[in-house]
Amino acid sequence: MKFKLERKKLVQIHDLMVKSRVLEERLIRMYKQNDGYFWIGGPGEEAFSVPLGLQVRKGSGLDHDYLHLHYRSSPILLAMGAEPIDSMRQMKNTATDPYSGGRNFGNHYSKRDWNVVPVSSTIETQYLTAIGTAVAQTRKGCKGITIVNGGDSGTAEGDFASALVWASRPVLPLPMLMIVTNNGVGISTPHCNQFGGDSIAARGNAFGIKNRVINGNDVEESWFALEEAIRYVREERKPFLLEAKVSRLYGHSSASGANFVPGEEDCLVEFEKKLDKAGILKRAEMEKIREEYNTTMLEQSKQVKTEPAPSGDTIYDHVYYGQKGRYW
Amino acid sequence: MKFKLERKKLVQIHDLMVKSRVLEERLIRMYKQNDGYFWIGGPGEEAFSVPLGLQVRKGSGLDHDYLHLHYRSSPILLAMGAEPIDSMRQMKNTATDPYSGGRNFGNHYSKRDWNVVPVSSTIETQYLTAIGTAVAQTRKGCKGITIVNGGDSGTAEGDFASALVWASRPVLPLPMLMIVTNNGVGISTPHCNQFGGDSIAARGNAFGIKNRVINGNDVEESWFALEEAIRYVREERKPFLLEAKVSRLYGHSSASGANFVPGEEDCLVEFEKKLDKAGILKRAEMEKIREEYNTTMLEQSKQVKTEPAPSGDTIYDHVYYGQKGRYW
Amino acid sequence: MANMAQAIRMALHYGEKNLGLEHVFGEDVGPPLGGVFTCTQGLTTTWNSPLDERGIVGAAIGLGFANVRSVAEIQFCDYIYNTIDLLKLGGMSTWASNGDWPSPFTIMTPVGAGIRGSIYHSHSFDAMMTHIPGFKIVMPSNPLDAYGLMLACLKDQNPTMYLKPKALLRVEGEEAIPGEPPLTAEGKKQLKEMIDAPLGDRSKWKPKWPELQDYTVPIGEGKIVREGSQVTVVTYGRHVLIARDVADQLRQEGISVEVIDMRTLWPYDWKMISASIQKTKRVIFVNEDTEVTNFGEHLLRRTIEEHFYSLHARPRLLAGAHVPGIGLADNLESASVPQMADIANACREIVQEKP
Amino acid sequence: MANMAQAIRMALHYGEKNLGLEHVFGEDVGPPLGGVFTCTQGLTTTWNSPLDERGIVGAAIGLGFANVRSVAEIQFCDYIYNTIDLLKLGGMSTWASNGDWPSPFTIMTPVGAGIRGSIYHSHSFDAMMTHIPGFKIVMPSNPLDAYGLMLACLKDQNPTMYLKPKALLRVEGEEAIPGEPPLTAEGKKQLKEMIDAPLGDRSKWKPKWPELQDYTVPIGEGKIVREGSQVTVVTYGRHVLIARDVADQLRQEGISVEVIDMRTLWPYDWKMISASIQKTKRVIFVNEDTEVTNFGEHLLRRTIEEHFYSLHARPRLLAGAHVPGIGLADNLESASVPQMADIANACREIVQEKP
Ligand SMILES: Cc1ncc(C[n+]2csc(CCOP(=O)(O)OP(=O)(O)O)c2C)c(N)n1
Ligand SMILES: Cc1ncc(C[n+]2csc(CCOP(=O)(O)OP(=O)(O)O)c2C)c(N)n1
Ligand SMILES: [Mg+2]
Ligand SMILES: [Mg+2]
Repeated sequence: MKFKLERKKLVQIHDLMVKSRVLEERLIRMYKQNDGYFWIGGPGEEAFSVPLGLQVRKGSGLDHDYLHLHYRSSPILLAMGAEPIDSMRQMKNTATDPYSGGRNFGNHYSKRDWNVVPVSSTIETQYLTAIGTAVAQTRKGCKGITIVNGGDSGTAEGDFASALVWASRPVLPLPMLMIVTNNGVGISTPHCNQFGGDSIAARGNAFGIKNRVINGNDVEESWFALEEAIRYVREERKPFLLEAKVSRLYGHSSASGANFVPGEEDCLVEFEKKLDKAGILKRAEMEKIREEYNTTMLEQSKQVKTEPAPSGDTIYDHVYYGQKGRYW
Repeated sequence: MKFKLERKKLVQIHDLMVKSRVLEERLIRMYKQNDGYFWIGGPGEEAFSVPLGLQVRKGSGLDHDYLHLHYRSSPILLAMGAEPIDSMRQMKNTATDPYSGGRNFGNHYSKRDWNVVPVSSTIETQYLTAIGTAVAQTRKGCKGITIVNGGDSGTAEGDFASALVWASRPVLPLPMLMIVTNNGVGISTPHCNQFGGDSIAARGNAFGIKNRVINGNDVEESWFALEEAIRYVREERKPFLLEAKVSRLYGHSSASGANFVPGEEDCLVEFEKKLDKAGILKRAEMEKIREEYNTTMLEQSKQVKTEPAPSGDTIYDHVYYGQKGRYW
Repeated sequence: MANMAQAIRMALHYGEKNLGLEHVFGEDVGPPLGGVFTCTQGLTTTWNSPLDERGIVGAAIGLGFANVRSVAEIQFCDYIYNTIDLLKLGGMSTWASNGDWPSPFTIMTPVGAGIRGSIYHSHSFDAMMTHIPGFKIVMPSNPLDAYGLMLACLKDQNPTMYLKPKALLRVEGEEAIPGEPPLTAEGKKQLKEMIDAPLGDRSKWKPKWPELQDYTVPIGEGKIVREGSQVTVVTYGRHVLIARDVADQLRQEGISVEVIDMRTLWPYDWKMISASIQKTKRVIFVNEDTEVTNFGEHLLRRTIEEHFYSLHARPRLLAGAHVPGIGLADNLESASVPQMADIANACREIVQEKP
Repeated sequence: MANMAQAIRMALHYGEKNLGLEHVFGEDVGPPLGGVFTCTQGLTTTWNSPLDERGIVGAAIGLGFANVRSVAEIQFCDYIYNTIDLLKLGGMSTWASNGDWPSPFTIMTPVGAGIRGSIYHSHSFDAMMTHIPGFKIVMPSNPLDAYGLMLACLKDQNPTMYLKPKALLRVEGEEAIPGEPPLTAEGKKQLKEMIDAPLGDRSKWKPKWPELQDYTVPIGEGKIVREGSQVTVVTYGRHVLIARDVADQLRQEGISVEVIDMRTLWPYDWKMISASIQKTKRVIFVNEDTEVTNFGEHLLRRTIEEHFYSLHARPRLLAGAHVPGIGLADNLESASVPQMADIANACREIVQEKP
């Protein structure tokens, strides 16, 4: 087989996929060592989400892309340049956690500088808040788009359909890339028992929304599908619905043990096989990358343990913007 | 043109359509004469809804059809045998109102003997409660089905999509006839501005739900489409989505004046033309039917005015089943 | 002489012109109707949303993230109950991001009974809404406050909930909105001709707006509507007018009633309420939401916390009966929400009560 | 020695066998998981619903109309807030039809903090739920009550809301559920082997149910958990255990605390609460929902209505801080919901307070 992407890009993607995987494994370890109360994350979605993160028009305000993400989006954030240690801070709920100051579970990002709106645990509500930034981006000449992702089971919530309705209104089509990462299951419930029809993407048809199903375990298929979808949304200022089949490599969350689940396709393994075969990267090089990340992140996790916990008297801070302390 | 239905059925349908129209016009008059605070109803939906009411398997319990209706369903109820005077009682909010005891707006039916669940003003929630009776009717050997109707704009609520998801689950398909009466507008908002795609019915496709769009202003088209759909649901125990294009002849409700709106197709006028042409009923006969209903219903409306209002000390009655008076 | 619907419309117009208001939307909010209560007629940024409250609130939150000013309407608060999770979400974004994201957006919705609205056009929303942290919540009782509170919302960096007492939307003001035509019959007619959409075809109609001025009612400030010395009645929305009438009536019986219009439900003007209670030693909280887990119970609890030992009589709550809805028939509605006579009687009773 | 999760499971089994329970459903309620807290393992009528709370509650209401017994689960009460309109609807059908339709269905959902659940696994639902008319609302504090209250719900003709204090689901009972193995280490092990699903492949596993007996805790009956004479603490759910420990601890300081476990939140046992207040003249209401427009404020208001002139000290409410969520870090959670020391201190204070 031959890659279409150039070597540099492939190496970059691989690096970020490893970084992202190592981070998740570190977070799981932290959980198991009682340095965190709960783990949930994105191992198994790297082949799709790293290419996504790299293609985001990153920045703040309407001319950049807004991201309404769910709780498996670490590869997106790392590809955008987030620091692994910050994820560990959130895992350990330290006061230094830049995403929530120790208030929220891990993998609940929030970064205003990059238009990453606060991740909420509530399944599918991100498809509704996405409507708002996308409406804002219908402003004339605006270059940014709105990107939203979520799981397959969550599309049973009416909110997913609401987004289809709002995105495709003839009087105001929205520049919105709607992503569904379909891992075939929601916690313990298989997708195939719960959904009639062939694909989730096909729901776009009745609304005239362009849509497509892809293998999200394949880096290049993901890259180019995203490129096409993002270009379409950015230029046509119309919605696109992209369903990516992905894996869930460590089960749902720490509630189900957070152990590696054999039998699922591992996109990183597959990608490394191909890189090796194509002579882009050697096994040893790849091992080394992983080793290095392992070492740094282990150090970082130790560092995080030394950082302060938020204090109880801060609970009222920021109920309102700029407000601190009890206000009533 | 030639009718396919036999004369007796046509005459019966016509009679019920007139009855239903006269009732709505009477209710509007009552509203305008201050014998009621609010009018909303179904004039313009008779050609579709009378055939529906006549084909319902009427009765109580699982082996009969459950009806989860919205506020334009008077033709369905009259076709099932409801008494016009009872609608006037609800309009006048008398204690004798059998549907709500003077609590609810007119055209908010509820009749347990006939499996007509309480109509709620909340748009689209009926598609959710319908899931429940349909799940109940998956019981082995059960003959009843669940029928739900609602307007076109209301399908923007996620609840409509929820019903599609639940009705088409591979592990438990539901015997549910989902009807959308599409009058092209919601209060003041045209359908065509708000919805991409060609039809509402097509949303069924992505779920593998059989679906069809029909002209609900045509009696026979409605009759046979309903016959087919009901048979399918009853025998296959699977969902069917039927979209009927209908008219809204007196505007949205009394809030928009409740005046006749010219320009919309009037199914009763069309049907009478055809009946006349086909020699099924003569103009004079049809006039007479209308006259008679006019006279009786005028009398009934006078009767209703003499009936008692509910008393203030009953407000707590029936918060719980069988409970009367303040209970806490 | 603007009525409250006109006042809200003018405030939104002021917002479009001066405060960067960019989207006013909701069911039937745009042309031709301009809202089921005409509050959004003639504006330039209005549009009709799909019939989907969850989408509406979600869109409002998202617009807030984008820092694009919006006012979203829920047609009746009776139909807001499918969005409570979203209101919680909207109220939490700044806090959950530890202060990173401001979240400016306004939701407005008509509330309350008093118009024979039956089960689904009579709900109150103050109880549930005050239980949801993160919003500022206002509710005007007259056109001038309606104008000033809307401007306050439009200037705030936080989610704001603007409750419109629907029974008051047609009630005219006694105080001038800065810039509106004179408060005369002539001025009233003039305003109507300027900004009320005509009957019939409106496609070519454009409003002529008066030269409106900035006027803000600061969030968090109540108003003493009647001064009195023997009992404090604390209320908001349409019951302000009723309580005021009660005060005027009881004055003739020699009973002196102080009436406080809270105007802001959260965060509320405890200083004003507390000072009044300290003065009168007797307090009645009035609202029309159902009485169990009711916002008036919160106010009463706080009263007990701070004034238990100095009260001269048992503090009271007058609120709606704990029933699933307001029945349509006159007797049912009257028996379900506090009436003028109920408030008057409670005042008479409490001033006579001796510990 | 069953824990509360097992007790609920056994009650549902009893319901399937004896009370016509036909559908137990919700997200991950059926095999293989049997609920995120294992409350529905091994039952015969369980199934996994789509991930759609609105569909779940709608289905429950519809099953009620069909008079087919069901228990629907919302996985965490944190995710019930998108269904408030439906709960209102479910609570109103009998009333809106003027008594025509009974509406028997049960919704169960885990509530409360105490497990470091962060923002979306720590919510309480008692405030909002008690504001919604038409339901009967229960909340057990121990396995036996959990069993008896579930049977009561399954026998009721009305919508019932069964709140599961999630922090107590693994706590074992001190009183035997009629039919369960002996309350010994041996019996505990036996029960586990009989009704807990094994790890690994469960596809062939079937539980062996003990011969369970009918046992109902009537809806509306509270329970005095500790008798005392100086102060009454009224609470429910996990704070019953905390309050009980406080009572035991303060007894040693010579303070006599009466603890009432409400068990039913609506319609509640006012007779018991009122009698206790009459006796102790001092009362503290404790719950962990946020404190503004809180159910404890209702109870306090009623206390004021009926006992204002006979109380010996200011009645108190201890509840959660009015913040958008429970922060994850230890300090944040502890500062957000009432802790044992808070209750103990409030008791100490109130018994010393002199009017
Ligand atoms: C509104 C809501 N309901 C329920 C939950 C509990 N929950 C968390 S994740 C999850 C399953 C999600 O499945 P899917 O959408 O397929 O995403 P995946 O986790 O598989 O990526 C559920 C039910 C929630 N977080 N929010
Ligand atoms: C949940 C909810 N939102 C809003 C309303 C107010 N409302 C009543 S009817 C209506 C329009 C309905 O349009 P459509 O679904 O097309 O039905 P139609 O009236 O045209 O038959 C609206 C917005 C409501 N009753 N319920
Ligand atoms: Mg999934
Ligand atoms: Mg319509």
